[in-house]
Amino acid sequence: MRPIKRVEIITDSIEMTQVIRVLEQQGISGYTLIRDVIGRGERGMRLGDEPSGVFQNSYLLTTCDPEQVEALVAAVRPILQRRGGVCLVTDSWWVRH
Amino acid sequence: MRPIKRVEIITDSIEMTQVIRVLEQQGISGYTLIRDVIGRGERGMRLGDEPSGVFQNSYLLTTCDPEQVEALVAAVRPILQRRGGVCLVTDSWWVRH
Amino acid sequence: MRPIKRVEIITDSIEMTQVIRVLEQQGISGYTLIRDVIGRGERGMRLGDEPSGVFQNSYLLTTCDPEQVEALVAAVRPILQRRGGVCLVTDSWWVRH
Amino acid sequence: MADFVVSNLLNPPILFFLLGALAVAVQSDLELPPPIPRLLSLYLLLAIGFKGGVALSQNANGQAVWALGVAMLLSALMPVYMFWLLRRTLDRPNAAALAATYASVSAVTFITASAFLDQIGQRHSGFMVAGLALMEWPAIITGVVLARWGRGSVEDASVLSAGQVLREALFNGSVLLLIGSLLIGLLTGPRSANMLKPFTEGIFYGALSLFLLDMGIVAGRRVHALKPLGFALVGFAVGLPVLNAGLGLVLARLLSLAPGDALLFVVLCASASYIAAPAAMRHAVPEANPAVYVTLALAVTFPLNVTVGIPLYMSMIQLFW
Amino acid sequence: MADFVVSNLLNPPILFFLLGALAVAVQSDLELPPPIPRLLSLYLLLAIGFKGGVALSQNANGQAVWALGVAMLLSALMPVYMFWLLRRTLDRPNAAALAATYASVSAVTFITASAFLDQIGQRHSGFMVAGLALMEWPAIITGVVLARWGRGSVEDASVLSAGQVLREALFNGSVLLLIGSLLIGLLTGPRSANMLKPFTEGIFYGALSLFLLDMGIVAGRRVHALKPLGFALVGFAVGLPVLNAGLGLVLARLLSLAPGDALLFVVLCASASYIAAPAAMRHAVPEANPAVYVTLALAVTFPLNVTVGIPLYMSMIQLFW
Amino acid sequence: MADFVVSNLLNPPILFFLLGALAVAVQSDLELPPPIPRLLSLYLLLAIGFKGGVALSQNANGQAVWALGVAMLLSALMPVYMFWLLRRTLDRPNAAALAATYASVSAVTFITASAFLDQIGQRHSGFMVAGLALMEWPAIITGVVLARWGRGSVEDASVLSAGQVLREALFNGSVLLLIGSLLIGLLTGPRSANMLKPFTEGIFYGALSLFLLDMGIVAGRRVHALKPLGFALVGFAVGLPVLNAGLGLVLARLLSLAPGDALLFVVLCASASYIAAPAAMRHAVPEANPAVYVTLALAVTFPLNVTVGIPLYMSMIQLFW
Ligand SMILES: Nc1ncnc2c1ncn2[C@@H]1O[C@H](COP(=O)(O)O)[C@@H](O)[C@H]1O
Ligand SMILES: Nc1ncnc2c1ncn2[C@@H]1O[C@H](COP(=O)(O)O)[C@@H](O)[C@H]1O
Ligand SMILES: Nc1ncnc2c1ncn2[C@@H]1O[C@H](COP(=O)(O)O)[C@@H](O)[C@H]1O
Ligand code: NA
Ligand code: NA
Ligand code: NA
Repeated sequence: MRPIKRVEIITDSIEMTQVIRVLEQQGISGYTLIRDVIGRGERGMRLGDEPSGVFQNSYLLTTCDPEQVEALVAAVRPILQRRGGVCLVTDSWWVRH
Repeated sequence: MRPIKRVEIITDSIEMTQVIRVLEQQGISGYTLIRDVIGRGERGMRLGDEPSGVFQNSYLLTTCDPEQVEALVAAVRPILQRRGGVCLVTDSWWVRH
Repeated sequence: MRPIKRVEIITDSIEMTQVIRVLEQQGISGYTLIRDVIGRGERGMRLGDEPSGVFQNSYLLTTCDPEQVEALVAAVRPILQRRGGVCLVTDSWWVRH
Repeated sequence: MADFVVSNLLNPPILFFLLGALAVAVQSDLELPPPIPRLLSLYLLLAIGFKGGVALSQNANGQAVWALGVAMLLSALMPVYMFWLLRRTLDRPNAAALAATYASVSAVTFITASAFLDQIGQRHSGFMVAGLALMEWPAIITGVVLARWGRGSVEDASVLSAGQVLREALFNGSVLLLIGSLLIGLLTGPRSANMLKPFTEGIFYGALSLFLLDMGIVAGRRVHALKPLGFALVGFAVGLPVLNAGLGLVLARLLSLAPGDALLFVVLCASASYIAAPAAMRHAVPEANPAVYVTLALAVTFPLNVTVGIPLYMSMIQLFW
Repeated sequence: MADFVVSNLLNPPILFFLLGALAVAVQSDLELPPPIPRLLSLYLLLAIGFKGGVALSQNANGQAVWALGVAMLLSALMPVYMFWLLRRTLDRPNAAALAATYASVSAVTFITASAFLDQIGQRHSGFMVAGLALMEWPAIITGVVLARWGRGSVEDASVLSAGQVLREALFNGSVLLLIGSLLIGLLTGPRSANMLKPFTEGIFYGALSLFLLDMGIVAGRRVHALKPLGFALVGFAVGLPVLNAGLGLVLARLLSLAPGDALLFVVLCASASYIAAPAAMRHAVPEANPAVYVTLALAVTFPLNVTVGIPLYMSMIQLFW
Repeated sequence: MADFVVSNLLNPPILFFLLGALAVAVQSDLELPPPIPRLLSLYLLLAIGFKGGVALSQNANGQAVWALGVAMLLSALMPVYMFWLLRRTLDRPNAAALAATYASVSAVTFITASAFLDQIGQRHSGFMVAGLALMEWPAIITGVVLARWGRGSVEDASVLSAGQVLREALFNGSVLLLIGSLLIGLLTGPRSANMLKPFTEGIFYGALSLFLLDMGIVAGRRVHALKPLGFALVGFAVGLPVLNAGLGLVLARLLSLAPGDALLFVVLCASASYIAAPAAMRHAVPEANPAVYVTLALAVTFPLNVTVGIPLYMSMIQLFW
């Protein structure tokens, strides 16, 4: 097992394309996406129940090397500042395979 | 990045309203909810495939300050004792934005 | 709260039955499963949008005692090697109830 | 009787139910992914409610009002004697929850019985749908009362108040949709019925078939969960519907219901709720174990009623009418 | 007028809308789980587009072309005066987004108006569906222009280029499906229409009822979000549709549209987009707050239009035609 | 031929397929969210199976039995020569998996061909649906045999046993639903068919259109995945169906099938499975790369067959019959 940073980002579904583009610019090409999660935060309830999809969140899970994390976070932060959402970073281990 | 406690709670979907009420009483207003997850635990398989929704689980992710965590856990525990489910607490970092 | 290992496994949906069998062999009987998550990894995009379900991922969350984790990881690794997917292990606390 | 069993079993919806059960038996991966079953179930409630309302708008009569009153009363009282029987094997909350489940009604059993009547060409009137709507919730309230009876006031914040229980029983999604659709059908009448006909009638049997396919899968998956429940409980799941059907038969005869309506009445008595009552019990009687009341209703009583119960009750009616 | 209100309110789809709102009011758990509403919305767009295309293939005429041209121009220009009005209360991006939302159109309001016309037996021609398709996106482009006007060039990578905005407006899923279905109907004509009839016409009102049930729930859930928006904005959400309807009435009269088509034209003007425009604004004008433009369109203007707006506009038409 | 291409392309389902592909090309966000496509696919299998069973219950004859026997044999043998051809470019597991995929059949291509026959007014009999059910799984078994041939016994717990492979092939959800629905139609006959008609026939073309819209999107998304596969493999994906169609033509002629049935037979030969076979191969031949067999079947062979293949095969039949 190798130490790794587990990064999760929750934000607007329509913003995820942009988030993924930023991740790819940071050299990250592995992630898992759960579409259509419900949430509440500073911008209020987001139930995703309304036909335009404007109030819909997605959840993204990715990993990066510990030394990469600063750059990654710096790249993602502006999106969250503009559009809202959260980013959590957790120490974790990657099962080498 | 600011140290934070990442709290995840998995329990009956119909219990989540109660869980969220308890969270709000603890001053927590941000969370993400994934409805309709499948699970297995002490109460057996919960496939959520049955029309009353009685065997359906939901997954909730929230965060709190390290000093808040004791109170939060104490508030959530009785629900889990009564109805089953799990609560995991993990050290994590919040990307300030 | 009791220290515990939080284990998450993301791989092909059709492989999950096998993964769960392996977990049960390790004496683990509690888990949560999110079916039909989107992902990207070494084997490319997996959108789950195609009728055979061959490109569909699932996400599994489970826990184990710290001393169990080596055995668990050893049991899961061959599946991931054969079929792809990831396994992350994180230190966490279990809310006793 | 044998005739009826055959016509019932040669009904596509029933065969799709069996196909679903077979799929589980051969470990096939056949399934209707969520939320498709929920969509089908909402559709069936809307369609049956609306059609019932339209029928009611055309021929409501004194006999109907009587029958509906009896049905409602029955739903409120049936839990009492079932509770008394079940207390021999179960503790208070479980006995109460199971009694409520069996005194409440199963919309899909009702719908399957209507399809059976159509199949054998037996008329039935729309007002029995109102019976479906009216028998669903009184049982729930009685069940909760039975569960709490004699229990001292508790300091538990999660216990529902009387008002909450009533709301739970009356405003459960499926009850509300059924009652709402019934009222909409009643208000708008036959003219609108024509506009909605291809939806509420045309595709009805197909949607029912698809839903029963899923119910077959769901029931099949729960068969193994019967074993830990023990022989006595499974016996109850077989015996109670028959007992309740007998009671229903007697009452239907006394009310002089026409044969088709009598069957629907009997089926309401015999069926066990698998949506509204379990959902309400989970909230209002959390100490009861859903593995008991859901599993018995879904994996024993429902299959029994739709395969042999309906034809059995019909042949009884033919005998005594 | 009162007559029209009653026929409209006795339309099952409208009653299901009210049932949805009621479900929220009584805190019922009734809901259509995702992605059912999305399926229904795609179905409705496909069906209305296809039927419109087939109708267009049969009777396209000069008047229709004129009306469609005016409709498109209107959609492009309406945001300007609404923007001017809204700037009194809102900042630039919010005023622009709200103006675009209200100048764009709501497919379901349009569909409900067609159902109302069918209900009262008033003919309407297929070409107005093309109006629906053509009025949806010009408003979006004008809205973005208004939002960016005078803003210096920015170094922000997330700002959409002009081409992206155009794509956003034209190739939004629902716009593309509507236009595509329209063209398919136009190309394949009445012969194919017969093959698709049970799908595009038979189950149409039923699917509309189910979708409006969901819209009732969605709108009901957002009522409490109106309070923080304040009196002035809610006033706009009531007043703008009426103002736009008035403009539509005058133009429909000048274009000598037949009463049924006139109603559809007026409804297009009066309705506010709740799919394409909000989605595009979220991308193209991220500074605007969706809680403003989505909530007002969904929780005020939509219910108003489908319940009293449509009959009101129709009685105006009866008065002046 | 040109006539047929036009009638086929003016078929709404095909145009919706192209609309889906266009949506991907213009980067629209149009999509049918999961599990809607799965619902549509289950519906199509149920409807086609049931209708086939009913037709079979009315006119099963000796010729049909012969044709079905040949079809089944063909499905079992076709992988062999394709495997031999593919081994030039691919390793053993990939060649076997691809051969099995192309020897198995695509239900939706079959359904599209039936819709085309209806469109041009050419009769076809119900027994070919049995062919669809019978050709789906033998290819899978042969494919697995080819993949494992000569491989020593392995200590790998994840390798399926012979029984598991058979189960995988026969009890795959879509195979089981198709066969089950066929048997239900066969058992219950024309009387029930009438009850289910609005479901199995009325909304059939509409549901097919919606499903093909999704298939257009899914196929379109995979076009870029063809490049890494290389010219030779894409050539196979074009050539194999034509080769198989030729073989099918000869056999259909020898069996003296009527033109409509001949087309369906040829289409079964020419089509590649995109549900059952890939799912089974993923389990049974995990060493094979699904990006090869799924992508070629979905993004090359399927679009080719439904757009130009079907009319091409039909004009061949007109030439030789
Ligand atoms: N503390 C939190 N824990 C988990 N999820 C959160 C938290 N705060 C916000 N979120 C998620 O992030 C989304 C956007 O947050 P916000 O921009 O603060 O409204 C919310 O809708 C939630 O899904
Ligand atoms: N060890 C575990 N790891 C992850 N999820 C669990 C675990 N144990 C239980 N769960 C989840 O919690 C739900 C309720 O657990 P229980 O009350 O133990 O039956 C289960 O259905 C699972 O979804
Ligand atoms: N770094 C990562 N973080 C999160 N999920 C991942 C990561 N890498 C791969 N995955 C998930 O695992 C699946 C299989 O990965 P792979 O076998 O590498 O293609 C992907 O489709 C993703 O859902
Ligand atoms: Na009952
Ligand atoms: Na408008
Ligand atoms: Na083939």
